[in-house]
Amino acid sequence: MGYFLGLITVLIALWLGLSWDYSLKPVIASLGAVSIVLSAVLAYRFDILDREGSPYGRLIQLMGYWLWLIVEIFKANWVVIKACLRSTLDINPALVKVKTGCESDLARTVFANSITLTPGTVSVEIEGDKILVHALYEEAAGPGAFDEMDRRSREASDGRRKS
Amino acid sequence: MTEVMEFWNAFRPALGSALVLVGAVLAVIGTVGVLRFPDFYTRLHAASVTDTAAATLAIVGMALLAPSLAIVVKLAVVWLFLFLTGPTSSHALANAAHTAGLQPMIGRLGEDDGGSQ
Amino acid sequence: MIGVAALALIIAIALMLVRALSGPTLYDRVLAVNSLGTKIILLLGVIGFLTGRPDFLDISILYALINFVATIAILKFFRYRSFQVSLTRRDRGGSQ
Amino acid sequence: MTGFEGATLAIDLLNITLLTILFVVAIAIARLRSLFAIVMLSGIYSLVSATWFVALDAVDVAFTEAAVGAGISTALFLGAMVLTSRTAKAEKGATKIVPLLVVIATGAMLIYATIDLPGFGDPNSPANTGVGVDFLERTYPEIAIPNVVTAVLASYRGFDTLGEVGVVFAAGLAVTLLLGFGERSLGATVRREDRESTPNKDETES
Repeated sequence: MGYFLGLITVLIALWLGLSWDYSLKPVIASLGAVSIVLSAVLAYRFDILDREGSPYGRLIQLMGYWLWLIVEIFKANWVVIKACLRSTLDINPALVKVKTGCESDLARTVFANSITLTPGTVSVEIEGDKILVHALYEEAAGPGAFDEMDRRSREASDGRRKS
Repeated sequence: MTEVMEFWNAFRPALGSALVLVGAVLAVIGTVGVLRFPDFYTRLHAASVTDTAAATLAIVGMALLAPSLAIVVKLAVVWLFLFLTGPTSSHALANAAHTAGLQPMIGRLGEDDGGSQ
Repeated sequence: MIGVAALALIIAIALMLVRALSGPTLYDRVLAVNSLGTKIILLLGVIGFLTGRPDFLDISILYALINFVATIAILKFFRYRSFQVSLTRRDRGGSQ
Repeated sequence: MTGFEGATLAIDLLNITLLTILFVVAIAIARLRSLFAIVMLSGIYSLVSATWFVALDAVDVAFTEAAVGAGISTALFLGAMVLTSRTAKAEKGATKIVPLLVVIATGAMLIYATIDLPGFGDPNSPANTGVGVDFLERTYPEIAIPNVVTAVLASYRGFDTLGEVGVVFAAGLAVTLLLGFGERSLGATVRREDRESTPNKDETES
């Protein structure tokens, strides 16, 4: 029920933000209400109203993680931009297996997506708790390179109780 | 306080345009990388420059140029969609290529072949 | 300045088109289409500001969604020949 | 209208570049033989033309083009590709020349027709002096929907639109039935997957 309420709140916020219509004229407001209810009912029928489909309970922690991630993304971007602009091609691609301490699917998804979002590393395949990562520079994906990201994504999406 | 606001309002369009321009230039750089890099997986890295830094800078710049809050909200929604869907499609691409048996080039590359082959 | 940004974006689009035209493997082409989509999303926003009517951002939002769905649909299709199969492995049931 | 200095020049350059890109993509589509590349390029084509429509202020057309052209039709083309082969056969002789002549003749006629058109955004053109002004003035008080095109389509000629939607729905249904996105193809996929785990024929194309 909490997930359902979270989804409804976010849908209402999204509708208001996109239409920017607070006058609540009957025609437009009823169309909005119908679309919100329809989306929520569809989400319920698709059976995706769970911790992953509506992870708004941990919104604040995920936001904090996201801020940290953006800084990391810009640092990694600089490396890739330099690699793009160097006059002679100088890259050192590698395939690395990274072990993650994340246990829930949500935390693993956050971790793998963070790897992909950082330029220079792409998560290629996930098997159990191992993630196959393709990296533009082998040094950038060495042992321990993802430890902090792993820890932070685990704490953001699962809390400290599992660590 | 009012001087700060006045300065900010005078400075805002210039800063916004500059950020949009930087974002666009980063998009060009990422594309150059996509053209130069030797195999599919490395090209994926170059393309993600556009998806992350260029998109963020350009959208922040446009938000600074925006005349009303409604547009800032729409820009934020675009940014959120890009950041939620971008890694998923990159991963799906890499995963599909890897499953189909496309082997990445491993080891130090460069010196001899500089162009996109 | 923002006009220059629009032109830079369209140069990026034109260059990416080269990759879409020449890309040796199928995945290069899909990557080119996806990345081109991101640039066009940005370009649509910039055009909106250039013409002084940034309400056109709705198209950017629409395209951000369509770009994602189309990429996933194409990849799914090339793996399974159907749109109705889940992209995840079937032998490993995810822990809920 | 224009928000920034130099915007008209930038938009002119933008229009020219977008049209050039469209031209290049169209030529490439005509020249390529690999059907998958053609499907990808036609997606790019409709995407770029949607951008061009935005630059021309035709936002609703751009909406339709982005949704239908880049989204649905790419999926439908891919579905149709499964039923046929991967590469197109090369045409020979007369079949190469005749379509080119037809296209050139049609294009010449269209260009000839544009000479009669009023200027872009001309306030004295028939479209802007007749019933259009009336709609622009009356729509918002009567229906309270800010977008005039939406109001006309969904309210003033609502039954017409209903009929169109019915036709489109029937067409979509027919295409789905013909291509068999449903149980049939799913069953075939599952059977095929039992035999071989990964498809390996498709990772490279000519």
